[in-house]
Amino acid sequence: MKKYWREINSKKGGQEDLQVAKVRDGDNSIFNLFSGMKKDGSASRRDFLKLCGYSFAISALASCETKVRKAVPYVIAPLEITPGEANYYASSFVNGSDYCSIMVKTREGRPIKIEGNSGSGITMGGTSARVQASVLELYDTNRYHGPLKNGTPSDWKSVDEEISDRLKIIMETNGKIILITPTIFSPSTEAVISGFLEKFSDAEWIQYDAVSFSGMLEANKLSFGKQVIPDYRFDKADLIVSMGADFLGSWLSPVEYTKQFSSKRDPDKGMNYLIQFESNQSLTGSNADKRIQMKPSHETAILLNLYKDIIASVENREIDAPPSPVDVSETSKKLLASQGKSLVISASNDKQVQLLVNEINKSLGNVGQTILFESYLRVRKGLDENMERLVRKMKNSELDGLIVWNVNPAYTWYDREGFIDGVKKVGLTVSLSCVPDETNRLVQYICPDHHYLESWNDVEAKRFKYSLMQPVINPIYNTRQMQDSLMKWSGGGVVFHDFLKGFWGSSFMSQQTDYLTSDAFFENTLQKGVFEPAIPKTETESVKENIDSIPFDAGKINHQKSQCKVEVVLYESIALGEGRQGNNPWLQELPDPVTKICWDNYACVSPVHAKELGLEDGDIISLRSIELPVHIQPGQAYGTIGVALGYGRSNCGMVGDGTGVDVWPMSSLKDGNIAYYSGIDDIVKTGKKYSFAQTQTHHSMEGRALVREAGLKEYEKDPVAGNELHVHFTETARSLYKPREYLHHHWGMAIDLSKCTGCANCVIACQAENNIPVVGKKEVARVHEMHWMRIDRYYTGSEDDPEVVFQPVLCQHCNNAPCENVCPVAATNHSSEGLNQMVYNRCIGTRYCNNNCPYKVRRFNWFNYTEAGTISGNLRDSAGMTSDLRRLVLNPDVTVRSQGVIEKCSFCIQRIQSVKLKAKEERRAIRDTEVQTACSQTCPANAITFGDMNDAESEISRLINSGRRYNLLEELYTKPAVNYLTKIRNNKS
Amino acid sequence: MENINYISVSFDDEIPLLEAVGKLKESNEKILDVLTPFPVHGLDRALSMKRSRIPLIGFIFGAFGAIVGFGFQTWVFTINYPLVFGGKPFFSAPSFIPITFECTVLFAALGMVSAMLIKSKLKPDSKFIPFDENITNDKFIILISAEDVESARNRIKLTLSGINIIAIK
Amino acid sequence: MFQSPLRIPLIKGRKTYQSITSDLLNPLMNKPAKLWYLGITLSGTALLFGAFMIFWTVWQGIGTFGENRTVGWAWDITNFVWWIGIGHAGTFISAILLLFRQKWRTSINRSAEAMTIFAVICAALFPIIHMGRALLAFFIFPYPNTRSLWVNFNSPLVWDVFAISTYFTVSLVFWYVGMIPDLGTLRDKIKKGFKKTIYKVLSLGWKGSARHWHRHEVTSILLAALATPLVLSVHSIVSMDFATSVIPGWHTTIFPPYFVAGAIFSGFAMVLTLMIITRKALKLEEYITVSHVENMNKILIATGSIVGLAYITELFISWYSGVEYEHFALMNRATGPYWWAYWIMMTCNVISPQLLWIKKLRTNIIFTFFLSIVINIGMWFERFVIVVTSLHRDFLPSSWTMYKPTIVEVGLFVGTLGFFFTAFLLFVRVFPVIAIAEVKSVVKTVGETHPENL
Amino acid sequence: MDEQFIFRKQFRQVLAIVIVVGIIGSLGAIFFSKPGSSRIWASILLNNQFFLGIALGSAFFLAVHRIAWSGWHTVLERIPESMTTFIPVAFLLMLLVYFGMDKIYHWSHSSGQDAILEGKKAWLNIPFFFLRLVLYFAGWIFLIRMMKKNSNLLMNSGDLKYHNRRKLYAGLFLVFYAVTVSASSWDWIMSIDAHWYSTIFGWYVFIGMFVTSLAFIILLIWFLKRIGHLVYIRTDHVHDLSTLLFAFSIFWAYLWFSQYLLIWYSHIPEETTYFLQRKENFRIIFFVNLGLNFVVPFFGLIRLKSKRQLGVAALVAAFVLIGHWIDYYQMIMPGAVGESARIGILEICMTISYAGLFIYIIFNSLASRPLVNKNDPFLEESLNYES
Repeated sequence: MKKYWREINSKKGGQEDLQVAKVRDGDNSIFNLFSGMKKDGSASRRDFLKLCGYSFAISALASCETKVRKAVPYVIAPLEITPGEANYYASSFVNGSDYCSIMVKTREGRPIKIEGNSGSGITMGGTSARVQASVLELYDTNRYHGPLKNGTPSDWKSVDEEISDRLKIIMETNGKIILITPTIFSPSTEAVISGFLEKFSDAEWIQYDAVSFSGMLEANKLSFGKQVIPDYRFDKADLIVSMGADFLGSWLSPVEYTKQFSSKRDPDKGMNYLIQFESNQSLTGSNADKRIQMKPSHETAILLNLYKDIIASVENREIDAPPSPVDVSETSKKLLASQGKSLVISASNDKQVQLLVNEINKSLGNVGQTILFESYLRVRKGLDENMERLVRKMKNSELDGLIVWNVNPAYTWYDREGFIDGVKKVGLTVSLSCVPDETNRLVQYICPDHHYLESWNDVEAKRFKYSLMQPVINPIYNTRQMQDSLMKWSGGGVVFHDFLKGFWGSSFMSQQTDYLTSDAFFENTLQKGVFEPAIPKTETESVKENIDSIPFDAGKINHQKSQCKVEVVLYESIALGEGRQGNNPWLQELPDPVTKICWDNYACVSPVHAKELGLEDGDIISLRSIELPVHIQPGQAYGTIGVALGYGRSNCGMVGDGTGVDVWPMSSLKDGNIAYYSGIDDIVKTGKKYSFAQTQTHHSMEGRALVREAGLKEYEKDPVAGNELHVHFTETARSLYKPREYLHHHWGMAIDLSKCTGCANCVIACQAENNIPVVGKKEVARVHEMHWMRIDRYYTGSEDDPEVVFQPVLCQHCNNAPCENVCPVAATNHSSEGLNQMVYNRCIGTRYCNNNCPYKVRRFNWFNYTEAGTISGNLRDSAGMTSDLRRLVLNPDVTVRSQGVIEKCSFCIQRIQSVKLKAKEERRAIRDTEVQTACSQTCPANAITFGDMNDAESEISRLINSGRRYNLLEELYTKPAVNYLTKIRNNKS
Repeated sequence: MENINYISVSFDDEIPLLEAVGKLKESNEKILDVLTPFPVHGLDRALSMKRSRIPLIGFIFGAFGAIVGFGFQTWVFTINYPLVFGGKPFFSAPSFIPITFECTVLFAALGMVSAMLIKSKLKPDSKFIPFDENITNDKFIILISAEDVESARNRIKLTLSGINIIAIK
Repeated sequence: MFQSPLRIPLIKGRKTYQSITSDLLNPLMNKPAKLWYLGITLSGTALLFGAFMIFWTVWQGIGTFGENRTVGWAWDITNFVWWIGIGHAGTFISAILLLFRQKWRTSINRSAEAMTIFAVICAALFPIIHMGRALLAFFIFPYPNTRSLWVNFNSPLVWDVFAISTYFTVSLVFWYVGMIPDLGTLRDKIKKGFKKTIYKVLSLGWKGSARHWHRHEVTSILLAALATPLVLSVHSIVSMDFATSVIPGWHTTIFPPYFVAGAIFSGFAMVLTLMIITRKALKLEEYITVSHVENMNKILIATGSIVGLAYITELFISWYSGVEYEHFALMNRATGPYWWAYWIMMTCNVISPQLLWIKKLRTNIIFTFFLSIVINIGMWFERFVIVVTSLHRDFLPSSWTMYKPTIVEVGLFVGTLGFFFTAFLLFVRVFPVIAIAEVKSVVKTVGETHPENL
Repeated sequence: MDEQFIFRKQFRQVLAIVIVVGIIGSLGAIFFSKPGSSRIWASILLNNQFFLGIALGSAFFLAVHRIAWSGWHTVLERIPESMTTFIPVAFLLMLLVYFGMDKIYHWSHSSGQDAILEGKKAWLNIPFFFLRLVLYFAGWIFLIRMMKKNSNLLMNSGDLKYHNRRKLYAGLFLVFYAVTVSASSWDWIMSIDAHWYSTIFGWYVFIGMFVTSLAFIILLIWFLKRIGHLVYIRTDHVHDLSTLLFAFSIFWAYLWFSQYLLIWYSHIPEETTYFLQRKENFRIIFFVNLGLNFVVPFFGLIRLKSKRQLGVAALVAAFVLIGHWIDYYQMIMPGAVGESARIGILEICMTISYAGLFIYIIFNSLASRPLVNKNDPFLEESLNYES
């Protein structure tokens, strides 16, 4: 059971007792691990390896401790902190519209790792790569260190005075103030803002989403009478038709959707069917059972045809439709077959498209089944027309004050010149953002917000699903919460923390009955992180009443196709999204799940198209005078070019500035909403060449049985379908000598390839957990990347319409590990629990083990990436990861590896050991799934299972006895502890 | 050699030398030593030299090396610090063979060479004065023990008459 | 000893023991020629360049190499195996030819052994320098330490440590023991001075006693008998660095004997390269004759053909095995992105030595010199092909990648070449390049016109 | 120098009896103990391979000595030369295997289910198998015949051009043999375990052949000397032969170990299956093989004295011969016969009759010419040879 913690600084007597009582004597120290020590205190030799591992950990710990003091002075040692033990605090991740309920792991007062909060009804313990990486941003040296006035450091007092004065003047002269924020889905913040708006009665508040859903919001208002984004229930849909929506990767609430989607990808419990229409080869498209390529401008026509087929069948009514660019008959047939159990979604920001989608869903009876409104999604509320109006006003000098928080229109708005011009005409410009960006460059005052890990807040990402955000560290810099700033300027006397508590007391207390006092309610919610009361009856009925009364005329839909030959399709990359986290080296170095390129964006061109144009990988082309390198992407729709947004930042910090190309100017306003595609007539070859940092350059399995797959039909007939080789090998392979027995635990892992979506969350989780260095673009290009866990992606089938498979590969912890045999200095050997161990301080770096590893999962420290090298002055840290501050993110339980040693996945041995210690302390056996590796814990698809293979009752034992189980390269008889379950594709419905 | 009376007979080729040795042996002269610039084929037989026991020393050292090599590895892997490598048994004998072999050769080689140097009393000696500087060039010398140098010289001259001698001293 | 009339004399000219001594000591007694200074300048420069690259590698890390996640060894181990291969000819000539009583070896064994020792030093550098933490290279020795941790005796790299240090020691001892009588000659030839003292110490008081010669001969022949399997074992163990792995293209059982043949092949090529220069520069044409060259060329044909046979065996069995990885690995060698390396190897090692079947060519010094360099190149590529093309595309296509060397790797290689030639140039100034006593002992049987043999 | 071996009638009769007894014993064993046909055919293959190996090894012995300008061996070269005369007979006996193909080689009757065997079809099919077999023998017989013919011509005429021609054929033979010895061993032995492969296999078999022929030469010299022939073969020659036997027994062990170590180490099932079968079901044979072929010659011949004593050398040679028969046994039987393989009356009797035939043919050939080639340019050197 995890310990759910309250905030650090509150020291009310007695409250600490709520936390699990801890024994503070030696019993609880890590030294207890050396229980093998003899009575007289002399260590037996077998303790050596333990000792070297832990002596490193201890020294890392000690060195970090001094640094921590800078941030959290232990004048009086806080009771809840035991050096060497982690504390977990429930909180919430919010960045723009990204939301996740999380547990923050802290060590000695430093947040070092984010885990998902399994208590959350939304994200259910899952996280995304962006969430995992967000902890690093806390320690970003490029964050604002304090308030700035015209670019020069100032102090809060004078800044506050000046801004208050000027606001007062504006108010007195009836000037106009505008506050721009991203969509705010925090009830208390909404209250703070309305307080602010009340105070400055002429002030206006605009919520601006860089990747806008305003088309959908408007359409929903018309179709459902509610201008909200509904609660999509992928776990209730047997058939999903997605029009370009990358809902497993970046669309709306990917963590939640991945959880729901993968819960329907278990071949033993029935599988859903996903049809994806799209232009780019997205993560979701790569997981689709059927993927149909389309140009974005064809979407309307395709939907009209679908609608026509459905209406014809459901209502017996004929409507006109243009000829369909692709064959939709199968899709409509399937949709009609699963009425009320299907879900049609579209990523388009075109109101007309969304109207059509809504009508289709309505006709199929999906509304109320897979599309719900009682707990609608609150993370996107921005309407593009508001922003458009604002910019017009600014340009006309109608604005006197502009306050921005956490939005970056100077980078993301389609008419950025207009916005920049406009800002210059505004009298008072204030930014409350925490990190530098292109917009902040333009403003007079910067009053930096805390990082979310330093902040108080509450969240209501979905209606009636509340969660709390709490600081887990004292502010590192001289920053102040945005809410405090607003309250200060509007003259309120309270600090936001108190406001929040009061707000919860008054607003939500009544929705629960468990706690009698509002304090107890708040404290307990804080521990759990979430508060999800029952939804009032009145809410559930409201939509159904009025949907049928809304008229719809398909004839009015404009289905004009684009006349341009080529359409550029902008998308959010898995790692960077709209680019908010551009200064995060972990995310920059995360290979894109599909293209496997990191540190860049690029123009994805379909293979046929590339051949026609004579383009090769790495050729630089010019699209409307934006120069981009070409990446030939199998599965890219012919005639489309996919480019990721969020790159080419110019003011976000040393890591993000100048990586990739800024393509936001390619977005445009169409029918009042932003369109994320645009037709172009000409692709200009520049003749220049570019080389990518790509971690996988060969994309075919070469006919090798690496990822084994079968259709659901075949699987249901024979559970070993597609896995016949495994049967053959287990029957024939025998050992030349007595196989080693593992008497106590035998740790193992199972990876379900049917569930894995390839989202790469585990890669970052592993990086964060295990102190894996960032090596920078140049080094990745030299094939020196360090990730312990990688996701192999192979294409099968034709190049133009490939099927995609993902296979997470980490150290396989082979019982007969070829790497162990060849290490000359015994630096890698096998533990009695089946782990392939790596002793860093014994390693001399011959790389023999890596050569002899058939899986190539070992990583070598080619340079001094971590400051732990033996020679000074040779550090290669292109991303500033070794600055004193950034090093606070290091996990003290994991050795920082020095130059010249091999490293690799350890099955998170530090976690295993700590669970063992705990179980020993409590005199009990380890429970199944109690030990979780970083990857298994974080997987939003629940594709990774970790456990003790010796425990017959464990989940892992169940999985390895399944007919789908096989080992990678089992013909080598390495006998890995990592097992894969065959990928079952749904070829049934 | 200072205490022993001897006669030296020198030659400029090994054929008369061998002949002379044969004759001297026949006439029961006591040959102290024969000094040659290169190993003369058949000289050891002519001098009825006993075959050196260096091969035996080599064998003993080699056997010792083999036991040490194999034994040490076995001790380390099974008793002193057993570790699991690649699922192989602790006593992974085939793996021990290469090092055992190398130890055998190393011990045998060093043993034999040391034995040779010790037995021949060859050692670094900056004060060494050779018997004749041309022995290492083109001169062959027989040293014969003689109680009475003068009479022996004549006797030997007689014995070796007809053989191409450079000098008798 | 009786010699068949068919045999061609191996030592030309009218030689007496006296003239042999003076001929062979000539290079040591005179001032070096201009060419020698030019040579030592060139090789010394290369050596310094290499030394800087060593420093750079240790300082900056192995990232200065072009190696990567997938290709963990490349030029470093290629060079290692190449050098250790070259280091095999010396002992082969001294030991195996001694056992087979090939008298022609006496003219070349001394310098070939010297070459062996220098080559082994060059070779031994690479396993150390290729380590990520070269400063901790001593971990590889099983010495008692406070952690009571030994080494992994399963690892072929540990075998390598034993094999190479044994080989180096035994070669050095063999070389030195063989040289003691000649050091005696030098001691007696040099009239006075510091040099004389040095040779006095080094010659261990050698006096040429029949009993000493007997022991010396017995020891030499037994050392030869020991060194013969040692030669085999060293390159076999080096081959096991690869063959014990599971990597297709590395793991193949023919590797031990095939590497030994390859080593002798490359070693002889290097001996030829050096001897052809040496005989010219030191005017030893009468001692190192065309017959020597021809004999060595015959060994080149033999070993080259064995190597060729091994290549073909590997290729055939990779197909025959029916294992897709094996099959792919060999096809990838011949037709993959490194096809050129494979075909350079094939041309230089298998096809070009076949020209030596022609007597005219194998007795042509210029051609032989040229060919010996071709073979040296070919054998370097053989190791490159084995190391790199097997690794760069192994089991999981996701990890496939390419390898490109950097200036640092090239520099290290050039540096060892520099060391090798510097050492050899110094050697010819300090020690007799031909075993004087041994030549004297065979001059009557294999010499052309010894006065006694007329 | 015109010493002639006379193949006396008693010898002929004794050998004939040996052959007949062997045949009768084999037939008896077949009828009474019903050993299963794969055991019979495998025994035939085993003996074919064993005696052919001795003959081929002696051809190699001759060729390599000639091409290396060796002088010492000339006095004894008639012995290996007559041993090669068995090869045509071996050819006929090898053709017999056709009738037992399906009993020995399971690839010859695979049903097409086995993907790996299907992949090898291009090589492992019956017509091509016999085409290769004929090619190997044709090459061997032709080249050996030419060597022998030129030897005879040299003896009769004393013209050195025959010596040179003999050398040329020796070179050609070596090239041809190098390729075919590997290929034939893959065909005849390795393909029994049709899934298994080892690149060193051909060389391993080849060294086995060479060692057996050395052993047989020593035994023949011992025998001929005992009946008063070959007085000019002295201790020095014996010493060299024993040294070769000693050295190549070690070399054989080296190849054995290379193969075993690499397979044991990498531990890949498709390779280890070979040794698994041998270590589990043929445990004694597995170790006896090593003992007879490595331990006995190593310790038996390590001393200089024992190398120079023909009696000791002959004793060791006899053990080595048995050892290599067992080596072939463990190569062939586990795959061809399986667990039911054993060394029974059948195997022993069959080997006896083969041995009788082999010796009969050798003696016949030996008797046809003088025991020494008096015109050999190296004869004088050989007679004066000192080791």
